Amino acid sequence: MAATDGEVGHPTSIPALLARNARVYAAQPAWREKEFGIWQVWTWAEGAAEIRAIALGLMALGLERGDHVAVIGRNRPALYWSMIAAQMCGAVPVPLYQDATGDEMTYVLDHCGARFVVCGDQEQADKVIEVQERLHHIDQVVYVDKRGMRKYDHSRMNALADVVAEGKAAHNRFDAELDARIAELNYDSTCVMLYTSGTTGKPKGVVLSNRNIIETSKSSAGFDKLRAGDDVLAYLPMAWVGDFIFSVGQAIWTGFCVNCPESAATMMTDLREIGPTYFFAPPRVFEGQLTQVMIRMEDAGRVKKAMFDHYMKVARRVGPDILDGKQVSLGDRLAYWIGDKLVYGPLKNTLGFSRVRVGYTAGEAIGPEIFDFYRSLGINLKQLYGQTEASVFITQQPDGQVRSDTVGVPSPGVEVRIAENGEVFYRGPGTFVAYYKNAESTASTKDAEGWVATGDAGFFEEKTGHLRIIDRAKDVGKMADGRLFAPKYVENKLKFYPSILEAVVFGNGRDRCTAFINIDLTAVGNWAERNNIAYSSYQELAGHPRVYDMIKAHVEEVNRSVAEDPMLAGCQIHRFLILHKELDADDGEMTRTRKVRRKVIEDKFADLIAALYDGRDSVYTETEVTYEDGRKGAIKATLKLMDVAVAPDASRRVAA
Amino acid sequence: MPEQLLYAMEVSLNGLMAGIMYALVALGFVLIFKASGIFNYAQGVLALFAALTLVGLQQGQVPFAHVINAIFGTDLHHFGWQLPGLVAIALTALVMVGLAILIERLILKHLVNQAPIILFMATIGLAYFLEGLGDVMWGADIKKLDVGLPQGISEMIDTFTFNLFGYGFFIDRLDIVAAVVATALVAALTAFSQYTKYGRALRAVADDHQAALSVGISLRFVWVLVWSIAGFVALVAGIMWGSKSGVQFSLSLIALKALPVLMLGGFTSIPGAIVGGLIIGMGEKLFEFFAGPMIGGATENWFAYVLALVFLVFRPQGLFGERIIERV
Amino acid sequence: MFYREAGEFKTSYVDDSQTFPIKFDRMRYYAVLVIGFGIIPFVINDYWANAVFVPFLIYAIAAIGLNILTGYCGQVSLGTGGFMAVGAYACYKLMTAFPGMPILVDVLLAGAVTAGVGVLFGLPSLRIKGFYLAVATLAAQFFLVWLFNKVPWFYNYSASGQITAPERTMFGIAVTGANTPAWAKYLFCAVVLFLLAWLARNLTRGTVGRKWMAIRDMDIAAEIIGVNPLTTKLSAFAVSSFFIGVAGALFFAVYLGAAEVGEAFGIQKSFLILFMVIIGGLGSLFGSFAGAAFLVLLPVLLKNVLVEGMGWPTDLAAHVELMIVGALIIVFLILEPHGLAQLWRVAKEKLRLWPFPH
Amino acid sequence: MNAMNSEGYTTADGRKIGGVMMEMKNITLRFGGVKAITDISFDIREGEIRAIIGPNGAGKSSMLNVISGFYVPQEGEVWFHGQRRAPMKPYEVAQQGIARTFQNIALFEGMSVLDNIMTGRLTLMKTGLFQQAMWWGRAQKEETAHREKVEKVIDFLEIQDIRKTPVGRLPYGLKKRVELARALAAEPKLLLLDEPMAGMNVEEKEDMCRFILDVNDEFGTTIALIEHDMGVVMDLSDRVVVMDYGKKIGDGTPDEVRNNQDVINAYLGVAHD
Repeated sequence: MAATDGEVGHPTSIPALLARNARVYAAQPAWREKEFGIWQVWTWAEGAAEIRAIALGLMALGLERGDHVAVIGRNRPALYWSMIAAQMCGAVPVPLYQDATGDEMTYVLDHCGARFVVCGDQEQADKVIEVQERLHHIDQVVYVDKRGMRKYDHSRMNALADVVAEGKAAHNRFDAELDARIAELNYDSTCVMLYTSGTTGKPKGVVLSNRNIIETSKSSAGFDKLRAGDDVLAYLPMAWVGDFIFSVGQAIWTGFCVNCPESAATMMTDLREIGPTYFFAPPRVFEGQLTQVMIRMEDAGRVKKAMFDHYMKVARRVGPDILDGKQVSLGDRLAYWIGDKLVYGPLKNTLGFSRVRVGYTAGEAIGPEIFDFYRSLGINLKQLYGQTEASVFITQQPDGQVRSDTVGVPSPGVEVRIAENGEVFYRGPGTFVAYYKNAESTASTKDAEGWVATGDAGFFEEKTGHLRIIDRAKDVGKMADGRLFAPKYVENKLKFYPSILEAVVFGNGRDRCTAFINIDLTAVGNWAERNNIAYSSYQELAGHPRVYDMIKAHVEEVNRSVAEDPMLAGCQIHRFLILHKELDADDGEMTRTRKVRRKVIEDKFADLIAALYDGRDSVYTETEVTYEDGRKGAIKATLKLMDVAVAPDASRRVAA
Repeated sequence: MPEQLLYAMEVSLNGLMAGIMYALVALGFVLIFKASGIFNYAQGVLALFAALTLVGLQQGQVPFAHVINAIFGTDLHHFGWQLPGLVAIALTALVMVGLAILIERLILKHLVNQAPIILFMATIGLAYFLEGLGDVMWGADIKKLDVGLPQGISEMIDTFTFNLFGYGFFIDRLDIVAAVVATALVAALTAFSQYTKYGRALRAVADDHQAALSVGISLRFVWVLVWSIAGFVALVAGIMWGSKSGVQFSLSLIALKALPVLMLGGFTSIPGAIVGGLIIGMGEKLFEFFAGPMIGGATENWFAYVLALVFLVFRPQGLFGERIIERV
Repeated sequence: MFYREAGEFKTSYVDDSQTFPIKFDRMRYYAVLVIGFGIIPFVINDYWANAVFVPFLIYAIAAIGLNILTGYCGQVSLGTGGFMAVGAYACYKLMTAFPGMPILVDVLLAGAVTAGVGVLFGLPSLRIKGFYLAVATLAAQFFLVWLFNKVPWFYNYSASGQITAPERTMFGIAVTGANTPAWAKYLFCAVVLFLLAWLARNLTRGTVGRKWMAIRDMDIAAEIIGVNPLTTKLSAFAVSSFFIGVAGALFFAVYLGAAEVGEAFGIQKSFLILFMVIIGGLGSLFGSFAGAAFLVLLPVLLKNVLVEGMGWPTDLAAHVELMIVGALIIVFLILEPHGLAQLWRVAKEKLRLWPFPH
Repeated sequence: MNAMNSEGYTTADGRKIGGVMMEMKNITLRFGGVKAITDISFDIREGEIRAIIGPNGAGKSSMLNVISGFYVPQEGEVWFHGQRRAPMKPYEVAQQGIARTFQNIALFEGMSVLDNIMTGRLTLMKTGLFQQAMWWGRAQKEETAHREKVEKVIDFLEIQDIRKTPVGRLPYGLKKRVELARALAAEPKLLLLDEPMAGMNVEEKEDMCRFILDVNDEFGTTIALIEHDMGVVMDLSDRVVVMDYGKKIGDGTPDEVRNNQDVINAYLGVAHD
């Protein structure tokens, strides 16, 4: 029997927590959205009222227990409210990626059998209506932004505002029923269903219970001492588990405020205005910002540039230690203090990080330079390791023990073990209930004792007890001579160079490793400008001999560092080529969260891979691409292939 | 014949003379305005500066004597030579041309395509600068200017009118000369702008800068040209007023008096400037003559402006100015 | 460099449209107020009051006035001196006619009278534009000066033709007349300036200000979108003249004590104020302050350097000053038509973007 | 076209068009000796999009200026909402609820985008000089109230990110959009657009088209526009007036006009720039 409030000592469902906040934090800001030029604010009390109204409205539209309510759109309070309102009605909210293509959306809507869809604006509504022609179980569409919707057939479609109005009007009819449904919710009733953009195959619907979300939020909030009054910026896809934990779970547990930007275009200004105290971003965001900083500083006057460089050196030397409260000489502290007045402070301010108390990055490994840059400014940026099935948190880094190459210690309440083959297993209160309508993959992922296979390979460092992730377990293979093959490990090292956007390493079952490289147009473009290298297209730039030389240098450095680790020394890259197109989710080469789909790439570029191994020094290829508007086309190119020096292999010498 | 009328006739004659002087200064404005759309507030100061320079050269003063003395404690004042009037005038004319070139180089060139009002204010700045410069170069004391123009009452007219009406008109010979010179100058300038190549260029520029440029007329040259001419006109005006009432700051105020003339005549019309000048000249003298005594006199200070103001309200573009058609 | 704006977000239009939206600026503003009202009055002496502060405060008022007309509404006026004279004489007549009336009321009424006169001379602005109007305003300048010169009623038939401010007190302290303490002069003007600056800000930030600026930027378009040119221009003339009138009243009653219209309020005064507005920055209240400060301090500075420092004769120094002022006007118009205010704005932007160049 | 009667008609895409809002009766306009417009009559109906087209110098802009009261025709009558319009000043016309944009942008360069759009509401703002001077209280309330309305327009035209930018710094296309915003802010009954797409690139044109249609759709605003781009006109408008040399040579639905012989002749050899 499911635990109730009494037994765990706190509310056991999101709606219950909401009710608590409406009492305890009644007048404190709960949601803010930049709209019409100012930040519209809703206190917990106001928000709760809105949400209840929505719930009543949805019931008036006939939302039943167990129905699935798909939610599509950019981060907006109204959409978060709709999710909670759906829970109140005993239904299951299913947030979707707003940039999903028609097919992807069709699949998910079909799989979860959504009866209601709440969408942000006309653009989303159009997609849904298109899907509706094929899927007949969608019987109500609700939209937030009325813009351009007047002409639509409204027989099975409503504006959220109207739904709310109707709900308020009809509250006498539904109050009792609604309260009953809220009361039914317990620790084990479903809180949300999130679709994993599986790196392979179709997305799976991960069912998360109130227990999962609340327990995780509780422990992780405690871990970082999050509190009411903190501010978080909600700008990551609502369909991503992280956003749900930060913007719903933790927010509602601790009562801090969720801020939604006005539009994608104004995201950076909005970030700066809000100045969040708790901030999450995937490595690429930090990377992008760092690149921006460096580019903008390029045009600074000589004196200023010199000052900047000098104090950044100081920061790199002592910043992280000061942040970790380690011993730092008085002189250094003074220098850092001055630097803070002249550079770090203003810089953090312009980036919008002045107030960040806790910052997290995850999803991908982050480059040491990038990571240290932010920490040296005095921003408490940390790493965590997690996945949807765990309601995010598996391991995370405690304050004062932060490093760029580990992902920290097991999160409170989570057990982690490493299997013989190096795969990481975990179990804990956050562990998901099941995959929706997919018993066998549930079984294959989660065993009887509740251990879940992450699919990642890694190991605990003896001295620190921190977990280090090498790669996807299934990608960790054996090379022809039986040595360990961990492509991701090498790829990450490569991607740490700003000029390299993506890298794909091959070598499983082969005698040596080779790689595809994707250059970063912004970074390399600027580099080209500074070295006045003319280019007319991405393709031309990618093929430029001097670009090749630069990349070659990077690859050789990586080889050296890889060689240091005897376990992985076999993964040094002997040969590489620079791809003529960016790997793209629209072409299915990456997931929406921008993880490379190895399988797809291996098939699609088989000819190139072959070329990497048959010693040719150039190869002609044609590739199909999908444009933003969905049309398909083909690009032709002749790519150079380049050999790289490899460092002497430690393990070999041992063997010899 | 009633006395009043005779006085009135004398007054209006004097008025005409003064009016011609106004017209002379106004002419400088019109030229520059036509060619560059600049309303040159500094015109009057140009006259002052010209007069100062003329005196200075003629009497062989040491330029910047005061400053030099102030800095090095020396006691320079004169080189000790005297130049004949015409030579001095010629030299001064050259100085004015040089000044015109400098103004184009240092100011106008940098203010092309600026709003007229900005240029107007720039010329106010220029006026201040030149006034200061003039004083610093030649000293601020009131100077007597004599390039041998006839002075004093004209007996001829006096006796003539006496025989005619039994009352002798008092007309200053200088005024007569001024009138003659001014008339000649006006005629010359009109001829210049009508019949010479540069004159046409000047008008072309006035009508349409772009077009003028496209037919290969150098805007900068035209500007230097008009400013030189304006400088020369200023010189003449300076001589007249200077010889009349001495070279002093008040001379620069005749410029202000020329403004209402322009508003009457229209900023773009040479004949307008002349007619306007005459109207103002006569008008203010007559008004003073009739109304002055009743309301405390010295009405010349403002009559011209109020007249122009009232006039403008009814005909904003002036007597001869082109009509302004507003477009969206 | 000093700005820390992250986390400063606006949740209401009132906050968003406040005068100093950035906290740092607000702080600086309060600091200025504290110094201006809390410290200077206690340390000020006669020299500083008469040479620098009082003229600065009064000219600032006049400059704001002219800036409203010229900088915001785009109507150039060369009649400032004349309007200041109106203020001065109106104030004088009021002070002498109603000895019992509080001086502050005298001053404000003087402003009101001037506003009336301003409207009168503003009427032609409907028909004539640009420097036609500028020249027309000269009519006001000369006529008014002449008027106060020639009509004895204005100077109460005093033999000298001068007007002399009788002593008037506020809270028992003399603010006009011979034995006025320096700090009282300063504080009185400072308070008036503060109030008027506040009014000016209110007017320029809202409906009225937008009408003015619309007329300034493109009068035809303005009329077509519904701005009544007559009332708009006249309101600008009225408000502007009110400010200038108050400035004139203070200039006479508090600063000079006795005045002769010709030299106190001649055409030169008109240009002085105009220059303050240009150098300070057209269409900027801050500019009015900056310009006034600049042109008040410049002569003091030159005097100290040239006369005291290098022992030049005073008149020579004065002429050099003319040259410098003239040159400065031109330089500003060429390099920075928006004056000191713009320079300030640019500097501020740089500081906000620090360490980035742009 | 469906039966035209005083009750109006229904357009191809099913929009209801109301009765006559504005009627021009035998308008003739002269500049000195030159006739810009000769005896032209046509009407504009509630909620429709009416286009005036014609070769360069056909007198289109003059006609728009007559409607907006900037030019007063020597002959003919202008009827608005069933009343003959006495000769009045342009700003009075604006107060009657007629807003417009200009062929060569007429924004107030010295102000921010926001202030420019706020000027659009000047006709609706009522506080007097003294309340303004006091600010606190009515003036501030009014300011806020109108700011809210303006922000809706900003949101509608998707120019949030340039809200505080001085218009001087904006690219051409955006300026056009800001000008439209300013006109919209006035909540006009009749909106006049003088070549809204002149000098725009393709996608800017597409955006502008979308906005014009949305305006008509969302607010039911009646729109009269001049445009060179025939394609655009035909897509946008419900009815088209064709002018040539100051005379009206055609009037009707796009199709009717397209097949009108005079129109074809007039446009022969005329580049539709």
